[in-house]
Amino acid sequence: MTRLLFFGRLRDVAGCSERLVDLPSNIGTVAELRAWIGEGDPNLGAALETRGVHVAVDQVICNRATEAVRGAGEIAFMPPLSGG
Amino acid sequence: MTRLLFFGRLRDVAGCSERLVDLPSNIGTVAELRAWIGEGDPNLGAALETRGVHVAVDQVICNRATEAVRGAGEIAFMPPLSGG
Amino acid sequence: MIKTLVSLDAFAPDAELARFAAARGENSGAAVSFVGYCRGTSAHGPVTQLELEHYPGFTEAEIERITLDVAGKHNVADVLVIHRAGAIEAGAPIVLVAALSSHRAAAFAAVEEIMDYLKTDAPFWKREVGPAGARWIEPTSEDQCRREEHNG
Amino acid sequence: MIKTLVSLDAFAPDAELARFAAARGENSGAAVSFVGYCRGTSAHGPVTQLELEHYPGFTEAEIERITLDVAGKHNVADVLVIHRAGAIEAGAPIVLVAALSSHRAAAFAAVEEIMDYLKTDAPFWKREVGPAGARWIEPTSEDQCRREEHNG
Repeated sequence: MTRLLFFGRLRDVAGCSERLVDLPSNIGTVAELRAWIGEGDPNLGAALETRGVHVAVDQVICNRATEAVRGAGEIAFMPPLSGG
Repeated sequence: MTRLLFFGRLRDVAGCSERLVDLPSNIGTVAELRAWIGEGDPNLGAALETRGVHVAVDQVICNRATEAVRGAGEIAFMPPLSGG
Repeated sequence: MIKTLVSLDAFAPDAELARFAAARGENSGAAVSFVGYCRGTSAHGPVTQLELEHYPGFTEAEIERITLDVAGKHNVADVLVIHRAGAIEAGAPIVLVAALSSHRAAAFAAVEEIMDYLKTDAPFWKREVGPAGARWIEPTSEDQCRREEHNG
Repeated sequence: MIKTLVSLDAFAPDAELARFAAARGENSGAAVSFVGYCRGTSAHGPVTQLELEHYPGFTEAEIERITLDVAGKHNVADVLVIHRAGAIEAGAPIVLVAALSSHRAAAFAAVEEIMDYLKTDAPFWKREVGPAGARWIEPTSEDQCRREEHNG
């Protein structure tokens, strides 16, 4: 199982801060994960594509859409950081 | 009567922090005052001539040796400021 | 000692600062501190409360990493960072950054750099709540450009 | 409020700072403070005590004048300056400078400039007392040059 985390306004779009999912075996990269989420929830899929949204896989920032998500325990979607 | 004040190492040289004096009527400038003090106390006179010693007449800094001291209530001799 | 903390509870900057300074070494002649408070108004009007969301684990690790970097760069041995998360009332402290050093320039530089980081690049998502409702605050495009330059 | 004070008695920076910050306006989001402590060693060896002589009336007026200048220049409404004079034990606070502002850059700049002034150009005469005796500390010729440039 993989925990998907949504922060800031992405949490509002997702309607929750966290989803527990079983990633299909054909989802290997950040881009594939975003597309898969967008199939089930087009609004959220579009929000995740917004410029400035960062992805962290197991708490490590992954800036390329081709980075691997397979086997991750926790994948976070983060809108632009607002600072404290 | 005029109060002469000595600060920092000038106080050590003067042997006191303050002297109450009656300025002779022929002492009109900072330079004349220093010379007059030096007559009675050559060590102190020399110390007052040291580079960086400032004079304040009634709490106003007087940087020129020709500035007037006549009628002053308080004349302070200050070695270079060390800061806090 | 480097100590960084993200706190969901209110904290008292005075007491924290007193405790931090009390532990100073005898050659730590300079203590610099910054406290940031939640302001009662913003560019968008009155603010009754600020909600700061953080990513537990990740946010703490990022703040600690930056703090260690900055402390090392300026050779400052003692730094304290406390940052609130959660719902913060107007007027309440949001952040405390303090540094002890033998030289004041290093202590000032460390606190200022950590604050620059915390105010713009730390992993928080900020929502202002006012009489007119709540809104997420995202960086301006100016902030965005500056950040990309830094990282570039 | 601008408050400046030369104190012959010991003071508690934490308590003073708490009182100062408690009186902040609702838009004073940034509080910067500096505390300088008497160090236990100097370039000349161990220091047990520092004696800071000041010129009563003159020293206070100079510190107030510079503080008002700096506060005005950076548009900082609230500044607190407390400076010890007299005999100060190693480890005791010598100086506290604090500023409240709506913008942190202004508060940092004000505190740093006031400290630069106090550390080099304020009317104090400093004597270090250690096991080997006492010595007056006068500015180095480097300080002197820098100061003459400023005034020139």
